[in-house]
Amino acid sequence: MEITLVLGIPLLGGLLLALVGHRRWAPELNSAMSLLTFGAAALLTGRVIAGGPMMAMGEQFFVDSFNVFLVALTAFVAFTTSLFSRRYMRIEEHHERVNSHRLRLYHSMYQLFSFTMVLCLLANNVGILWVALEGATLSTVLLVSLYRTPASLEAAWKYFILCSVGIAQALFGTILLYFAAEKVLGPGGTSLLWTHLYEVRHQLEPTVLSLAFVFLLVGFGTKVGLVPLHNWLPDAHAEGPTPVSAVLSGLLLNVALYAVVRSKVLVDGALGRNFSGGLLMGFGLLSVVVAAFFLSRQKDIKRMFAYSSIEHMGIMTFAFGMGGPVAAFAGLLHMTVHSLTKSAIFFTVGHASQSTGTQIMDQIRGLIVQSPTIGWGLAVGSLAILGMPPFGVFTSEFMMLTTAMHEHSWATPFLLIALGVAFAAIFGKVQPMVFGETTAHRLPHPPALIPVFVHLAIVLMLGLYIPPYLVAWYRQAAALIG
Amino acid sequence: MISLEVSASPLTGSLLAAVSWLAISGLALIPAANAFIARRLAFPLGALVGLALAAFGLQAIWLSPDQMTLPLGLPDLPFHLRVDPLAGFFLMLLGSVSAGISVYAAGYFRSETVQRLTLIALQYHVFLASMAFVILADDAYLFMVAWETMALSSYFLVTTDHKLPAIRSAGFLYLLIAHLGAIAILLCFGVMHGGHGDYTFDALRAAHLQPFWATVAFLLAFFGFGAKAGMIPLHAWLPEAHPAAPSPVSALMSGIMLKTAIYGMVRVIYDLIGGVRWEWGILVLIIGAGTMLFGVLYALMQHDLKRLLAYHSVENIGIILLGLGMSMVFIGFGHPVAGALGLIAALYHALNHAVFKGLLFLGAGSILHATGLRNLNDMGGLIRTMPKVAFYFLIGALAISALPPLNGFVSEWLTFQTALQVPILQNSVVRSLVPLFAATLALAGALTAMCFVKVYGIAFLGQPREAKHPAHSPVTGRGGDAGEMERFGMAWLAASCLVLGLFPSSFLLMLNRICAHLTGHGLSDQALESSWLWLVPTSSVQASYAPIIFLLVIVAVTLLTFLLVRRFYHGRVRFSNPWDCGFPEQTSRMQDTADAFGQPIRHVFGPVYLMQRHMPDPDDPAPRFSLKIEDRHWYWLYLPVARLAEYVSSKIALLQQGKISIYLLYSFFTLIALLVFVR
Amino acid sequence: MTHLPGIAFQILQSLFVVLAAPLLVGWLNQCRAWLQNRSAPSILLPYYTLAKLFHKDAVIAHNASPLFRTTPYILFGCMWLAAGIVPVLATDLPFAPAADIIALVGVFALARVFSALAAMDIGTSFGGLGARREMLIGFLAEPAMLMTLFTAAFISGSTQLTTIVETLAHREFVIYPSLAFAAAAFLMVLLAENARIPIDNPATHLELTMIHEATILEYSARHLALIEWATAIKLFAYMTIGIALFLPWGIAEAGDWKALPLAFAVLAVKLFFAGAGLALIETVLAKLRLFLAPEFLSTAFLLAVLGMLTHFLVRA
Amino acid sequence: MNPSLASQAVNLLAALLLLIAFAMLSQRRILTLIRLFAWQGAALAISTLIVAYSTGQTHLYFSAALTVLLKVAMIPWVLHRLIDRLNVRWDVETLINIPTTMLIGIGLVIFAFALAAPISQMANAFTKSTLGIALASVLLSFLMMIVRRKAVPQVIGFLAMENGLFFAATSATYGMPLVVELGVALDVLVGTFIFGIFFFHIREQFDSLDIRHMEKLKED
Repeated sequence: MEITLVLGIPLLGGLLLALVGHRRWAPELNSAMSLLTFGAAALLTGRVIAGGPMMAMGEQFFVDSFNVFLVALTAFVAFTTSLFSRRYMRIEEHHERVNSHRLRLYHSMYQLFSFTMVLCLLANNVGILWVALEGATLSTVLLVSLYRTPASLEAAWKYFILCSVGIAQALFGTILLYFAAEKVLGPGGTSLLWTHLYEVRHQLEPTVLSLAFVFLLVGFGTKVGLVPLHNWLPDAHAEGPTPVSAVLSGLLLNVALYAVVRSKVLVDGALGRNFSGGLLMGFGLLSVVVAAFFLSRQKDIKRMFAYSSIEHMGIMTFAFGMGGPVAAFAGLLHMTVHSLTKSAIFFTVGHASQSTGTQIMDQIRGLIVQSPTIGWGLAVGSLAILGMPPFGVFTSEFMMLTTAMHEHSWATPFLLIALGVAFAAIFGKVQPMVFGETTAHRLPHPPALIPVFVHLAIVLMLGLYIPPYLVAWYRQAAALIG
Repeated sequence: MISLEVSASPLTGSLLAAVSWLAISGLALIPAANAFIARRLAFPLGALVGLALAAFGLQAIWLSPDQMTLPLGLPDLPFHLRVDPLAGFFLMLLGSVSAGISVYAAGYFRSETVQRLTLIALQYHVFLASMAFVILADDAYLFMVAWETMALSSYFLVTTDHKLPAIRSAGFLYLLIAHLGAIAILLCFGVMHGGHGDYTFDALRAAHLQPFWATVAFLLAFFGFGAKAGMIPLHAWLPEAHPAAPSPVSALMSGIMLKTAIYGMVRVIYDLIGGVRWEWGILVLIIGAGTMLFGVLYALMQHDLKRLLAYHSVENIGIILLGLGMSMVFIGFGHPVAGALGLIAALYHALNHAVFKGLLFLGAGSILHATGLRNLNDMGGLIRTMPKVAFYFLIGALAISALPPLNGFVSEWLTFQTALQVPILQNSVVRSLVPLFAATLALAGALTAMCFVKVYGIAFLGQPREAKHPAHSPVTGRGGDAGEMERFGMAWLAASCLVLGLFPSSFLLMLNRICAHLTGHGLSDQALESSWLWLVPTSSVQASYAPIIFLLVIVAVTLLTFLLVRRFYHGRVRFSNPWDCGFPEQTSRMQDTADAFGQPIRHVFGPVYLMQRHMPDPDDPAPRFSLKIEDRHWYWLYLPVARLAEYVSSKIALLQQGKISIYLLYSFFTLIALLVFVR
Repeated sequence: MTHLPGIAFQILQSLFVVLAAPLLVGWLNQCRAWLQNRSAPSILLPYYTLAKLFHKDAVIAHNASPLFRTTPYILFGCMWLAAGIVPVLATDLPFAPAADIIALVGVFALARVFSALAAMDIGTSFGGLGARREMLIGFLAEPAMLMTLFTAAFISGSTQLTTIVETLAHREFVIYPSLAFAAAAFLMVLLAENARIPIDNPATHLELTMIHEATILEYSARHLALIEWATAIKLFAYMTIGIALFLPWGIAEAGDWKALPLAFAVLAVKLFFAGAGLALIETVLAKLRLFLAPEFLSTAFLLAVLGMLTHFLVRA
Repeated sequence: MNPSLASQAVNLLAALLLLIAFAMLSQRRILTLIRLFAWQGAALAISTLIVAYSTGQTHLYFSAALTVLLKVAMIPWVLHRLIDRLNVRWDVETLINIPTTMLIGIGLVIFAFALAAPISQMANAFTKSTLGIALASVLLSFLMMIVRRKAVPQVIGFLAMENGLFFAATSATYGMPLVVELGVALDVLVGTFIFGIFFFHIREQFDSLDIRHMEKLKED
């Protein structure tokens, strides 16, 4: 029931807004739909906490402790982002960067995007997951090019080509998976269902599965933004409207990573951990280090934070690669805090670039003078994302690092150096934007900053105190991932 | 959980104190009437809390350790709190010194705008609370959280006047180095942990390390905490950041925050790692001596008062490190008693430095408020406009110059006494090495005296150098001397300078208790049973010092002389212009400037500095002499590292050339490579 | 350890030092005059000068601060205190334990700091110049002094001047190489600290060269008298310290009063020769340029450190 | 039809598929490319039919029909219209010259076969070599996307890749579950339309479909 709601509302919203998305009150409708989705997700979460995992629609959809909290998180961030996009898009309209047609496209696609996200998370069928993930690309690609500027078109084109090609590899992986599963489960629908695959994962053919995992990793990894498959990410984040950047960083990457982890668990069953784990750790480490060094060269603010997303995805990938209860816990926690913090940062960044009329960091100065809330939001958000206590990002990084120190001590120097470099880079660029003589102007509409501080407050809380039920929840999920 | 039956215990007490600091900072956020709160209420309350904390700390020194856990933090690592004598001592330091500074701040910040003031009050008390938690923390996670929160809050305080580019860059450098240090500390915890148990300090204590890993942990801790303490070569942030902050904050940072780094060092090296080795001590001695000399030599070159004081903080950290190093050497060679003496000297100096450096920074703040000047070369004759500040500042200056009978002398005296214990060492090289460090300490002491003669003589004595002395302060609009609150704060610290200088033996007992608890050995009984008058480190035959008697005698004879002179000779006095050496046009510009005062030092220690001098050419109508002194460390350490990072990133940037075909190629190769790898 | 005769003796000795100090200066000047074959002034001249100065009216600059006026008394007090610590006639000084050699150096430093501050108080160009040079000499001489004292302290295993002297006086006569180094260093420090040639010339007022004199230019009358007197005491104290450290024989033991006269005689003889020697040095040496002073004193510092090292390496 | 015959037929079609892939790799003329793509789709459809017929997997008929509808009729028609409207006829020069590309392609085929060999052993009755061929054609299309410089051929390459995947799906495993195939088909369709939209946008921005205009976003 709840599952239908969670899936149905955004789909409905998408269709609805495709018709009325250009109206004056479309943004409110958008937020309302997102709110409803969030409510449904909350219900669903409640059900799962109470009654444990559940299936729906003939096993095509399922919820377990791993994906349910991601559903909740996704719905929540989608909702807050829609609140932010309300004001943001109004201001964009006021600056005449978008017209009503594009707004219609935007709103409808926004809903469809969140639909594909939850579909991806809830799908029990690997094929459907694949379809949904490709659908996510399709629904966002036109948003990335919403402004129709040369740069945005280029970004969108790269995004489209690279992600489609990548996802095609994932499809081949899926086929191989099916190929292997069919031998055990026999032909027909069931042999692509996660739930069934898990049960038989020890009997699956190792050679096929290793091949399949490679294809899946390359495919989904492209979407996660693992180096060297990451090249679409900074462009797409920098050129699209900021709400889109926020959901891309905050949700899409998470969901893609979710797919990777799911397939990892499957392959671990067949081949033992160190095969997939090794690959993930390698990709993760590479992403962290490379992204950290990219950071210091950025001129465009959104591009910089896009790279920081790559870095954090690398951290999570590394954590999941290490495996084990603590590392997996850290990975999940990091998923949560990163998507909250990063989306909050993008909210402030969006308003900052609106109030200064540019995304070039050298021209953004003294935000704190013009609008203290934007300034403080950006400063605090960046410090949080840099792993400064008492924010939650530090919590997960602490757990991850301490685990790495005695399980893979060779990796820790690289990680720490990367963290140091990233700190110097990001902080060195954020500080002058926040402080100093201002270049900002008043915004035509008041900025939407409640979402920012709500997110940051949650992250702060997670840094000092993780509620018990959340802990239990993470623990179950971690146990599931192994 | 916090249970009420132990609510009297120092641990709960200090926890409550820290929490109430947080509460005060929360109070400052109340939009309604936060003008009143921030202006009148916040800082005095903070001072009271500080006093309470000091009391609890003092109490904790004499009690056995006490632990508790809070239902916060990581799922399987809740916040652990612990108070033992060492923590108690530092809590007392934090509380008592911050009390004085807060009172001062209450007066000092009056003239700020409400918005800024609210912000300052908030960050200020978060800063205090985080320092308290650093000292209370008993597990790696809480420690790191408090540690970084401390860095963060102080960073925002430093950048209060963020419109000045210099201050921004100072803040950046500060937070960056602090963060790198924190990373090192985190790594150190990881090394100590060694892969079993959790991250409570008890577990870390219990973990047994190979000598190699112990040394690695030591190095990480030493440099991690050293970065915060401002020891070379990681000191570069300190002379930038401390002057940048508002003066009470500078006082907090120099006076207290650096000491938390010392606390961390002692806690980790003596307590958690344990098994101190004498080689470590040698390293600490070398770095300490270097830091000390570097600090004082560069201080002598400064003409910005607060910058000068900041460099002196570097120097004093060096002195503390000397004490620590000696104690490590002695302990490493199996002479815990002498080791205890060294540790006591170090801790005592930490306390002393907190007091007098705080006092000096407050004095500098008052000067800044009254005249708007930071450049010594423009000051002069302030003793006439602000006599009270001049008096307190004099006490501070004498104290930091290690002159008897004030407190600075006592701790340096103890350090010397430690050095004089070397005959008991077996290793003859080390035996002859340690006194050399004592020699450098003597040199540094004398140089400090010279530097503060310069500061006091230039700032307070003589005549105003530039005519731009405003009669009324540009900041407060109040002319002349500092206000009551300010004066009270300074008086508190000045009084503590005297007390620490005059009753050292009672503090010696206190510190001895700490050492006994930390290293298992205290001083000899003969040292302890001597009366409160006498400071006796080892035995009265070897050495003793009685500041009270000293003071009494010196006062007595001086008064006696005075009375005799008065009694037997007439007191006729004529006032006239100073003697002009037959050169009638004496202007105040002819006085020595701060830079001129440093000139002999530049001459003697020329190679130490990186100087750029501009000599005025002979037929220059308005001749100006300009001098720029730079820190060599920039050129051999900081800039190369920055360039390396820049180079690497420029190479990595070649990955991304915008060609979609290339990107596809990446994916392609990744795929192929992985497939090959799998086969 | 404190008992009445002890205290009585303490006071006696310090009074003796204070009163006898100008005599030493007089003797020094006399020797110098002879060596430079001038007709020597009376040996009591310093006393006359002091008396004359005490009778004059004090002239003080308008902008003199209280610090300026109290400094002379503080200086005098410091020196008096020093005179109380140094075992001149006997080692039975109940007050001595209150301040060991480190504190002694501290006292001298205190005096130096105050005189330098006073010099800068009026704000004439000479005052600053003098203060700067004074401190320059000071920061170089102080460590050297401390190191020489440490050498002695290491030998006798104590930093109490009285204890040091007792132990040194009680050993059979052997030349300690370390003590030899220390003695040389100490002599150099003595010359520097007491504004003697080759570092400074107490008899000059040439602004290019003067150091100590520049700091007291503004003083007159009784203030000047006190300062001069304090300087004399300082010289006396330094010489007696040197004597006590390097030729301590004949000094009276704790509490035996019969040895006192002998000790007194011995001291007189020692001072007689020491003064002559000092005068000789001052005559034969030429004054160094100001910037050779650091080299001179760093040599002293090195000698002192060398002495200490030899003590450890040679165990002697 | 007896299995051996069927398998031979399927293998023949597989070979055809691969051949067409090579042809596309070497072909410069866009119209021809589209035609080739259509042929590939036809071959795919036929092979699907055969598999469907000989294994009695009914839903494969459906997917065969889908293939014909989409890949033989619809998409080629759309592309045709597009290039008429945008009049881009030629993809003049490729990044790497054709012969080299062919050599690389042959290398890829060998690699693909080597990779698929162990799996093919366990493959079902009569489609032993098909998996390798499918993988090979996927890689070839990938290569094509890399070397082409105009937007349209890149897209055709992408669609050809989808063909290869479909072929793998149908022949190696008797087709994915229907819902999946539907989804995939939907994505392909939507994707093509979006590509179409893009062509116009790109065209109006850069008045050319040459992707060398789109190399502005980079690190410098």
